[in-house]
Amino acid sequence: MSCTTQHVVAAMRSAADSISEHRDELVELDRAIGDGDHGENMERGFLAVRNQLELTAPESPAAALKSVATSLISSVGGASGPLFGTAFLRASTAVGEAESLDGPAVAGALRAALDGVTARGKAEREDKTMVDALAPAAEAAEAASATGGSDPGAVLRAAAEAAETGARTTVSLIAKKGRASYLGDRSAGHLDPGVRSVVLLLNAFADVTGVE
Amino acid sequence: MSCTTQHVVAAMRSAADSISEHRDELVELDRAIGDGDHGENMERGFLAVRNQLELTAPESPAAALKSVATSLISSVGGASGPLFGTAFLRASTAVGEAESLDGPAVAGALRAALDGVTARGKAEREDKTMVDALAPAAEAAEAASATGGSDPGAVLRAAAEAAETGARTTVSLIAKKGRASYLGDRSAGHLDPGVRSVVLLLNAFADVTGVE
Amino acid sequence: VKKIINAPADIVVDALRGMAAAHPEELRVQTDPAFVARSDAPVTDKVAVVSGGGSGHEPLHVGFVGPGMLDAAVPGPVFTSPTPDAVQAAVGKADSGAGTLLVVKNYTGDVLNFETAAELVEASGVGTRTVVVQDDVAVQDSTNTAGRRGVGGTVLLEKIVGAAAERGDDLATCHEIAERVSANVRSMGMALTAPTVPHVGEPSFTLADYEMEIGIGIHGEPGRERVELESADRVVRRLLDPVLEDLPFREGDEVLLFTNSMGGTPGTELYLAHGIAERLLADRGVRVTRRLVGPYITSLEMQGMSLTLLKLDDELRNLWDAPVRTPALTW
Amino acid sequence: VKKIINAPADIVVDALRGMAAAHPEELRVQTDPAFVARSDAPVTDKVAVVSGGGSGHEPLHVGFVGPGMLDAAVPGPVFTSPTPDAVQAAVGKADSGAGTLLVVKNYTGDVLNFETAAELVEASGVGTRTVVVQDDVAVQDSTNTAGRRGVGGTVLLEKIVGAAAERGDDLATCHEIAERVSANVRSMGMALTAPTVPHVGEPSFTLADYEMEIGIGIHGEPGRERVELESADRVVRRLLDPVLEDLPFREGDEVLLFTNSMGGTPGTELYLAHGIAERLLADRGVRVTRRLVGPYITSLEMQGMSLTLLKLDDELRNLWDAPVRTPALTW
Ligand SMILES: Nc1ncnc2c1ncn2[C@@H]1O[C@H](COP(=O)(O)OP(=O)(O)O)[C@@H](O)[C@H]1O
Ligand SMILES: Nc1ncnc2c1ncn2[C@@H]1O[C@H](COP(=O)(O)OP(=O)(O)O)[C@@H](O)[C@H]1O
Ligand SMILES: [Mg+2]
Ligand SMILES: [Mg+2]
Ligand SMILES: [Mg+2]
Ligand SMILES: [Mg+2]
Repeated sequence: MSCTTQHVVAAMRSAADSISEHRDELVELDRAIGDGDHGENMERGFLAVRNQLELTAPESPAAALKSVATSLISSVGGASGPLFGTAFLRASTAVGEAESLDGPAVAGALRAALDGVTARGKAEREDKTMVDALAPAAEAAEAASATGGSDPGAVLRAAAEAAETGARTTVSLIAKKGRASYLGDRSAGHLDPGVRSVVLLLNAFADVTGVE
Repeated sequence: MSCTTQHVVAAMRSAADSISEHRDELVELDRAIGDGDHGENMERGFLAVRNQLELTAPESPAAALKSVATSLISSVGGASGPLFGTAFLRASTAVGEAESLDGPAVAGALRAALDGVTARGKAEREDKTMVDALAPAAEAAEAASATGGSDPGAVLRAAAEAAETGARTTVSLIAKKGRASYLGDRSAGHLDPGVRSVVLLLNAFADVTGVE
Repeated sequence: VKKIINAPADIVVDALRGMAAAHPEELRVQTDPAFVARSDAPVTDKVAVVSGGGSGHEPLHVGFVGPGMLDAAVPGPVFTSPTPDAVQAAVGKADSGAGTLLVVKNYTGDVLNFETAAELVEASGVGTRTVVVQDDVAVQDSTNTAGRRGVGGTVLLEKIVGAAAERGDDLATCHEIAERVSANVRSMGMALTAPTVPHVGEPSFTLADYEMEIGIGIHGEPGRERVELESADRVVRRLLDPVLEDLPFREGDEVLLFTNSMGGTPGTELYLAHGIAERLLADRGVRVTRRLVGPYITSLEMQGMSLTLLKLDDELRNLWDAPVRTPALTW
Repeated sequence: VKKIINAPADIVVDALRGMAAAHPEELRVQTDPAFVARSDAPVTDKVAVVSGGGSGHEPLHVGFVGPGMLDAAVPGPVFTSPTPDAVQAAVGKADSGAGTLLVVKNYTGDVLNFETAAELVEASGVGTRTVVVQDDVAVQDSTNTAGRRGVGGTVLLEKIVGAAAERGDDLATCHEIAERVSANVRSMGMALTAPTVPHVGEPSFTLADYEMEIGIGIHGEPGRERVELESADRVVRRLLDPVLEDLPFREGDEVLLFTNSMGGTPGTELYLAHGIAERLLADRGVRVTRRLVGPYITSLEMQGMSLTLLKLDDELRNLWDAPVRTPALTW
């Protein structure tokens, strides 16, 4: 399988659909331990992503990822906007000039995305943030591509599954970053909204890249 | 039976007790078609009445009634303060120098009270105000004292009963005066709070004057 | 009851103490009987403008005491007109010998208590005039009701006549100006939720999630009708159209538009509604030259709004623009 | 949902239109990207003071735009930090060449978006400094959280540094003054009811009739603890004591006391609470020389209050006293 510019664009459209479908769920998660806007923010952001990708058909995976980044940065706002924006921006840089992304390239993009998020947001694992899905995802992607997997679809699938597992572990955590951290131990027992978004995105990417 | 200064003072104490007992009922009646303060206003007022009567032991029925009037005027506020205040003030003037009130004197006092209320408030019968209890009361008092009833207790009893009957007729009325009139036909189906106060007062007076 | 209070019976005195502490140089606060006066009252040779009414509508009236507006304000218990002795005390502090204009909102209690107060005050040698504010168009039939309520127009009247007094107009002139404002101002309000009176402990009426009350007053009584929630566009029209038709305000008229929060409605919604009203007025060729937006005459925590239109002329506009320095309005 | 709005997605733009209509001479309002600037911006040779954040806290920040306070304010969607491009546009309108001070409330989103905006703006040749407001003492552990929230202190800081900029202080000095305010201001808030975010449609959290939330922020998130309703005397102590202990404020200190309504709490309750706070401070020998009482940094229709104390020195007091002319604060 390959992951060309078209696949990246299709993955983003699929992500936008998934985010919209789950908008209310994301709002509700954020209402419990935040301020209730995460679903609204992400839906607005991915609507902008979809529109911009149609308007200016990107000519490479890097261009597509950069388009996603700038759309998110200028439309999401809140904490998730800059963080997801940086994630896609770093991913864009990491994939360089490649016209098609293989397994290692995808793993490299996820690692770069994670590095961007932790560089800006300073969160560590178990702080109960999107890092708790993104870090396992990056690691699983690297492991999958190392063990001879140059199939981007398989790497993304491994990443998505690791993200799901990571997300579930956050439920019992006490938040140490982000708005939920103001709640102290009252944040325990709830799924972090940003973590859920990462899972939705990775699943959408994996679904699209998994088919030819 | 007689109605001396002591009886008047006792009647006012009894009225104060009754108003306090029925404070919540008066508040609730006023909440439905007004602003919810009538019970609070009357309780505050009759507390002041009681205190003032103890402080300055009046020397005549007129003095006692005047004390009640000034206490109410300076502590009740709202619409009911000036109106009940004027009622007692006019009653005070009407009973003159008498040291003991007979039936006709009581009837005269009620008539004067009514005249004061209608002069200031300009309400007529069936406007759904205290007048709808006070007017029948005055008429019944006059009828009772005319037919050879110089017994103040009997006259007050007749007045109280007529007030009760008059009060019941207000339930279906649409208010044309007072705060309830802003509601238009939505005021129908509710008992007017001021009318209820008149009934409580007259009943208290009748109870006290009915015993020796 | 969900309020930041101690004993309900002490609310007014407790709040007055807070006002006194917050404005120690500007206000003279008395608690028994209760009134708030400008610290420099009586102001020599100036007509005193005095108002009052039940508490619960803050900043009306106590928040409007100061140069350019009220010389004194008399707060009764929550939603209850103050008694004549309190008004008399306030006038005693405020009157300089030039006479006192009493601004009275048209409610039976306010009218009767201020009437008696005026008699007492006149008997003691102070000249008075009274203006009764009755700008609420929600009460349509004046003959078979207690008459139109005094609502948002009260704020505008107090500012304008306060400026007239401040510039030295005599009592008759101040009264004339007050009557002119009263004759040219109209209002209408609506509510999303009812207030809760502290000593009552429950809401004054109950609206479902999908309902709103049109034609409310400021004392928590129900309005003229209960209807389903509508968009802001429609809500504003429900308030503006009756106001426009009543005076009537005509194309080419110059107006002050006052968009008021009933207490619990946030600034975003208020400005949003104000914008709609401005657009509708522009559509009708009614020229808005002055505005006031905010919570100025409230009903405890009621969520809702009211619109007030005052037809302006040059003099009224200038009086509106004149300096004012009070807790709630300063420019 | 019980609000006076049209479509939830249009709230900010609709409210901005209303602000533009209400203050046509004083403000320049842009809707895409959204920001509000003083109509005379950029002001020659003056440092520009620019802030912003999610909507829903009005009048913060858009209501504080004008001479003596903010040159521009950037409103994001309700409770959502604005994006860097909007901040950049606002700075573009406000900066005169003398540099721009960005006032940022300490929330992850606000910090990150303004950080990016500062980079963009610097890259285009505008000198910037950033001050982060983090006055909320409810968040006790800075290490294991996103840090202390920027709440009531933001209002005081914007006024004071706005005055410094207005009198001609350069960027470094303005920044210094801002940091001094930030270092000397502390706040704490509580809520009786939660707000309802328009696009969510239900309250952000639910309190029973007998419960209150202590240590809330301004975005409708739950606080540190939920306790039974108490008297105002006790509520004020729950807010004041942690604030006093934190700086700490000591006997003999001079302070500005800011008693803030979270949006839905009426004036009577606010002044009542303010009076209690003044009395408690007097008991402790802390001298209150300046006050601010009202709804200045809100959370939609939330019923509740916050207390803010700023330790004053002569310079800060003078800057507080300096003239200001904005929709929400004028003197
Ligand atoms: N410092 C951080 N590092 C990584 N992720 C973070 C950080 N702070 C917040 N987040 C993520 O952002 C999400 C909240 O996003 P959102 O609700 O859109 O923004 P806001 O908190 O400003 O309202 C959280 O669920 C969390 O996953
Ligand atoms: N014009 C009037 N004439 C006679 N009684 C009146 C008039 N207006 C009001 N009332 C009486 O006053 C009562 C309300 O009193 P209260 O609630 O204490 O005052 P307010 O209406 O000012 O809140 C009504 O129930 C009615 O009986
Ligand atoms: Mg959020
Ligand atoms: Mg009443
Ligand atoms: Mg009343
Ligand atoms: Mg947010």
